[in-house]
Amino acid sequence: MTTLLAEEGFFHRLFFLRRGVTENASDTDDLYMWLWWFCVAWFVFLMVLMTYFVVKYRRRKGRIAPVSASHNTPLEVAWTVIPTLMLVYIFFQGFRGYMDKMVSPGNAIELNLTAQQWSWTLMYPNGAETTTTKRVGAMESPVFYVPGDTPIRLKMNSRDVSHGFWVPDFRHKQDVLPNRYMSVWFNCPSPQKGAKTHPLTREEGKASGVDFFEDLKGVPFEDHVVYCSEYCGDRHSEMAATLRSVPYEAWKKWLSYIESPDDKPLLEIGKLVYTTKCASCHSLDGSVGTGPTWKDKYGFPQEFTNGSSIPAVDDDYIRESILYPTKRIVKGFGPNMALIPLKDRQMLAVIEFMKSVSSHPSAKTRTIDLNAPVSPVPGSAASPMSPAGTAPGGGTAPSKPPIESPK
Amino acid sequence: MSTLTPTSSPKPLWAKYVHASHFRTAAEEFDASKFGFWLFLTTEVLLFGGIFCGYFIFRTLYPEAWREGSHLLDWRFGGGNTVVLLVSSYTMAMSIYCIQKNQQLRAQINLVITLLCGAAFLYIKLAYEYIPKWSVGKRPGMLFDYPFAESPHLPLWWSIYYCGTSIHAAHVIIGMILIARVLYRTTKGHYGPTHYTMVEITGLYWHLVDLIWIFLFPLLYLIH
Amino acid sequence: MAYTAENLTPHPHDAHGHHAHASYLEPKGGVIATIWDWATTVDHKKIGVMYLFTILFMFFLGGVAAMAVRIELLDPVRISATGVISGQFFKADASNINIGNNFYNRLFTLHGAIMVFMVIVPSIPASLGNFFLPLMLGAKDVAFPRLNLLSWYIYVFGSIFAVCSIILGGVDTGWTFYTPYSTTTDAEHPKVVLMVLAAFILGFSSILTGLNFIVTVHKLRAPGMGWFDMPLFIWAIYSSAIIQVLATPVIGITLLLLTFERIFRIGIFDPALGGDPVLYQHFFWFYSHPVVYVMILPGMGIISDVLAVQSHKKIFGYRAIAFASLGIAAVSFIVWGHHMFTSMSELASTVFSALTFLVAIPTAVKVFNWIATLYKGSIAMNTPMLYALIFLFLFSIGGLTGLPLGALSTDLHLHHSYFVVAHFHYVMMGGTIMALMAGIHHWWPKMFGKMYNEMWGMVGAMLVFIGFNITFLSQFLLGTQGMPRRYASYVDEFQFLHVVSTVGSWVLFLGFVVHFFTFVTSLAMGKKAPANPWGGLTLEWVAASPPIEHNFEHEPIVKSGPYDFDTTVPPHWDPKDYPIPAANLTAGGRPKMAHSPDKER
Amino acid sequence: MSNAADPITNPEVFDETDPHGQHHHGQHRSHVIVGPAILRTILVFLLFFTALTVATAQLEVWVEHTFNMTLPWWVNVFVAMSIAVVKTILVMAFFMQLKYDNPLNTVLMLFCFFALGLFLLFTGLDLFSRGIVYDFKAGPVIMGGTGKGVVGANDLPVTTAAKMKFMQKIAEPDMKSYLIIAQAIEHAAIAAEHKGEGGVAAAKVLSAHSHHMMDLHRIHALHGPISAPAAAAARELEEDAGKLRASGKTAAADIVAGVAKSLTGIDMKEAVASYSVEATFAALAAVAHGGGHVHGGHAANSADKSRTRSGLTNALDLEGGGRVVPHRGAAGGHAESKGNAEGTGERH
Repeated sequence: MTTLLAEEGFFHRLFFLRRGVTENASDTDDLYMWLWWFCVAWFVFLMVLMTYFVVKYRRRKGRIAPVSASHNTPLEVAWTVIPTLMLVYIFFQGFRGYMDKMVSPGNAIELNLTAQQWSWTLMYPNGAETTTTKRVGAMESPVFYVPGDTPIRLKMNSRDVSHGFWVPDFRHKQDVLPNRYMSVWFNCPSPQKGAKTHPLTREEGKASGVDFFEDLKGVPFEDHVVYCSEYCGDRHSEMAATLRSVPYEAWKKWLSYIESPDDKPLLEIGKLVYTTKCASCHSLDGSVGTGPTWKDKYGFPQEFTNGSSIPAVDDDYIRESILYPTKRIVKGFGPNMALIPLKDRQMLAVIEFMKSVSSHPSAKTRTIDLNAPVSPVPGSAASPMSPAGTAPGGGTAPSKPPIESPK
Repeated sequence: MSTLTPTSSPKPLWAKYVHASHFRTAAEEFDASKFGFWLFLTTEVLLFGGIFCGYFIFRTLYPEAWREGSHLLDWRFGGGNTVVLLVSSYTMAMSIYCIQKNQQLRAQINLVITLLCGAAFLYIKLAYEYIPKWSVGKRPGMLFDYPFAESPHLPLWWSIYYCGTSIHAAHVIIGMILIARVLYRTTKGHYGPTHYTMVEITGLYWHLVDLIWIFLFPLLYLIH
Repeated sequence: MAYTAENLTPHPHDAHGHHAHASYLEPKGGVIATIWDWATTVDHKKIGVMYLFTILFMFFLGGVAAMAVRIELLDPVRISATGVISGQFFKADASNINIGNNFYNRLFTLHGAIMVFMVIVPSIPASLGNFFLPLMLGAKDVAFPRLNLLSWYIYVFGSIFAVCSIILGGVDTGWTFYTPYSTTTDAEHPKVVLMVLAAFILGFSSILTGLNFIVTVHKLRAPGMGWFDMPLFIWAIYSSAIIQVLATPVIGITLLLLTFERIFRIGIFDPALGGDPVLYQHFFWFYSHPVVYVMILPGMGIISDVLAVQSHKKIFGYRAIAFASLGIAAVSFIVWGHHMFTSMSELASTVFSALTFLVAIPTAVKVFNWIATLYKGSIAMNTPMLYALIFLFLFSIGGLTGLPLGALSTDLHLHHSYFVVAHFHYVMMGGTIMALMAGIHHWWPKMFGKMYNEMWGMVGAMLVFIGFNITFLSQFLLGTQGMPRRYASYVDEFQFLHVVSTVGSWVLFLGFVVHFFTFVTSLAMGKKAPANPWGGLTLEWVAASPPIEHNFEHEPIVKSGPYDFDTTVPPHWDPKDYPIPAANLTAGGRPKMAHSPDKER
Repeated sequence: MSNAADPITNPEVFDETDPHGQHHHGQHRSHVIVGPAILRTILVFLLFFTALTVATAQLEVWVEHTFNMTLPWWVNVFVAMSIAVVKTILVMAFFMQLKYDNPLNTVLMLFCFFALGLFLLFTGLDLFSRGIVYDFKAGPVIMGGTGKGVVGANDLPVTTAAKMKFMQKIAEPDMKSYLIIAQAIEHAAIAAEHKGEGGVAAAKVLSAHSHHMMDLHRIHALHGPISAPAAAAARELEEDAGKLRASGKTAAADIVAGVAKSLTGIDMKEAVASYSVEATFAALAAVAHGGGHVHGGHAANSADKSRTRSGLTNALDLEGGGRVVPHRGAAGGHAESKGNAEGTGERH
């Protein structure tokens, strides 16, 4: 929904320079502009009244203020109730836009974003990390390629202190915390006509480790700057990055370029970790070993020795039982699991692997097949198992995210 | 704001007390002082409110750690301390009564008992709780060194335990100082039926210390 | 006019009876003796004055820090598209950019911490409140004069802690001390702990002051003064005192835990041990949001009084304003979450957003009442009035810009941005500090018995007004355009607005310099002030200016409402100068005299 | 001037002690005297409620043990808290005299508790509703946060680090041999119980001795090598035997002395070789948890004892004459440690 009010008016340009690129962002713009005019109206009304009184009733010699009402119940009730109703309306507008921003469509691609003092790291489905950098403000900062017209959910956490993920163009912001995941989702349109196109500038070509100069020639792109919004120390103001939206197929091509031999897709890393570290105790065929089998674990309810239980084995529980092996022990087993230190990525990989051996629908997230034919409609790239009924653009009807466990 | 106009008359000091002149009557001054102190007590309650909030949050997040933690505490020491404090509260209240009845000696005896109870409380805490626990590594946060923890969040339990009890112990010490002061001034005859504001106020403080413990005891020792 | 004699029992806390009827400013013997007298005084007026000057000094320190911040942002090191390195103020080049950033971070922390903990929170209650609360109640002093002095010393003590941590190199945690950063930065260095303890100690000062005021209001009102005969300034101070007493202990325990966290690593706020950083934010804002109203409520009180007195007009909707104060105080305890919309759960954010809008209602009601008060008044145009109007202007902007911050979806964009910075400066500075200036000018004659130069006062006010708007309107735009707060440098496209803002800050500074000289000249050579220059009806205008040691020759008895301008002749005013229309004359055909014991009503 | 209607001179109009009509006229409210009778009664009530709350807590533990059922968590909380509230009301109303005082103070206190309630409520509202949109937002998911300085030794959780440190400690040869002796005596105690006359008495002495050696405080206090632990232990047992003899329990004394002698015969090399750190740790953990509940650090009630024994006997198999035969290695011990930890687990 875009009202004429906010459509590139003078004030809109004054406040935002350019329109918010995502649908949610332009919703926010509209609400903001509505509020702007609302406030202007009130402010002008009050100030005009004030100035008028001050001039009209200025003190004159020998005249004292005549008797006048010192209160007027109907008036006072009116100016209490009317603003209240307006406030209620504003709240609901804000709430609607908020839920749109917080709940991603089910078919969103999930990418893992890690923050640390003072940089951002985005890991792609194939385990690769970006190598391109660009100057924002004073420092070189990474460029994250994202597919246009595709809902993307970032699963974010911090390695050290609190950070904040803010893309002004998306009008969206979430803190990135060290002790839990936060998420941001967006669906930025493919770069339009007249967008900048590769080839990249000379220095950017140099900065990017691999040379995909030739193959991305002519591919249009749009840059959206990412800021750290939560104060995090010395280089807080240099902790920036760039989200670069390119067409879906160009993105897949780019992925295949940045993939280097040593980072494999999460699933393969997971398989490796499993065979080397876990297979001795955990089976995949349902047979009971020293530890429970992994077959059909993910997404299914689980009981523990301490009497508690969870509706579904989820990322949390898996992480927890890797980090604190004896915290919640699956019913029927002992605290035999030694603490095996895993890297953050290895943990993600193990989770992916457990999903792959589970038949629960929630274990299926949208996966990117680099060799699959390019799908014009982004929504259809979702796996058949993913919850249906979400518009490709997403955002409008809040839909159950894939890892939401059946309650 | 007890102020005295020393004269050589045989009247005891308390009888010669003149209330501050910005109050209309001594009664009003007494009322005001008490009201002011109740306001101060609310701040004390909310100060411990922070600890209780931390307890409430983490108990809900990590119930197993809290269960384990409360089993590592011995209710008999906590219970003993509760009894000690309750008795001291009683003697404190009694001393106020005695002052009101101008039974100076009984008042002093009660105050002494109160002081002794306070000391006993601190002794039990230190000798039977802090020192042994600390020595086997049951310590807060990063200082934790107890090998037999089952829950990874046990250090957090000890953090809450030490914060809560130590801040409470600090209040016990402050209360004892106040009581000692009142005791001294009682021996000098400053307080009597018409003027005992400080005694009353010190009593209120001591009762609050008792109240806090009335909650800390079940929360830390009994609930599991 | 006639007063009935009160029973004069000797004032316990002044050793100099013969001075009892002299001005409280009158020096006691030699210099040393006078200094000693002030240092040990339990007179609320002297304590109020001491507070005023300490706070103004701290305001100066914080202001200097603010100017430095603005200068740094004028032109920080950036690498523009052409690769040219700019920004020579603090940094040589991008290679040692950390040095500059580090310095900047300490600067804005310094500014925030000083302004919040040492200036705005105590500003009005501790200085003007201390001086005028007993006067307006017709009391001789606050309920606990010694406690009052103690709280001043605690304030000084805490400030010394803060200064020590600054001397040791300053802290870079931001005034909010967010964990985990605050628990790890400058590890093994005492300065952060020092600053935290400073805030902790200042909390006690604040608690004692608030406690003192509540008891005073309850117990020491002059005979005949019911709750609804109190000036609205008292209502505001009373409401904010309630918040001070109930909220401050929580920051106490929070900062204590933070100190333990740093020293023993107890881990309550530390993810490494299962603690939670957001829990710290809850602890912190449970105090620090209500305290925002501790800052603004007394300001609102001053404005109510100044508007009524300066326009000789019964305030519109007295009870509405009084209850609005209490309402704001009550609601302030359940809206703190709106500082954390980006880190809280969806449910909590929604609930807090809804509750946040509640605050807007009583606030709006107050503004409407103030403007309605001007209607048909006889409005004097002088510095206090000018500042009151400036307050209405700036505070309205501050309040209205709160709406997009309270609405969730827009807040997700504006949070942690310059928009927030501008918003709270409009409320804190445009609200509280402007009200403080209004109050200082309004009561200056009463406090020091000297008039100030009206013309220069107005000039200063206009400079402040213009400078302030230049400085902070530009920051609204910066925020919406995407400039994050607490940034030492930025992309080029923001520089223009930053330059504008910095230039504005210089105008602002100039305005305060003008005020400084106005005050100094007034103290040095100002002409003697009459007892009731503005024709106010509240009790402080009954006392002489400056007031005597015991405030009043005789205990006044309140006979008229605080704002009954249309029926009452102001104290010390000749009825001839104040012709009351026959319609409002009392039965005896005489104008009613303020606070006189005759029984006609 | 003072006309008849003047409030100050005419108290009918103006009550000087009560300028604002706050108090009821007549006797002043705040100067109430609460007599000793009431105070004593209240004290008795308070002590009674203290006993009650402890009793209920114990009762719940007992119920959970005997009927092996777990009560819902709130039963326990609700009972304890409501009793605490009752006690608070008693103290406030009588000791602090709120009952007789100016009602303003009561209102004040209630308001304060209300504020505290809001604090807990809204903080909880956030922390307990994090996962409502995405499960992965709830709960702590990764260690670290503030990085190296904070996380326990080599990036492990603090608790794990402490455990490993301890396991390394009890793996030291001196410590090993020390524990082996303790376990041997413990086993001898078990054996002794089945010997005829005097067996039980001997068992008591022996197991007390072994537990004494097992005492966590002692183990923590251990520094440097213990010279000839076997000999030392034997000496102490001899003394115990001497005591028994003195008290006329010759049969028991003989058994103890026998054990003492056999101790010196233990083949330490073999013993150490077949020693299982895990099993010992599990056993000590059982002692610690059992003891923690009843009293600091010592094994006390029989449940704990038996659990201790199971751990010990499986770690080390003693045959007559105190000759140590390598029995089961780490694996067995490992399996056992599971059993123990489960055992301790179910007690909670």
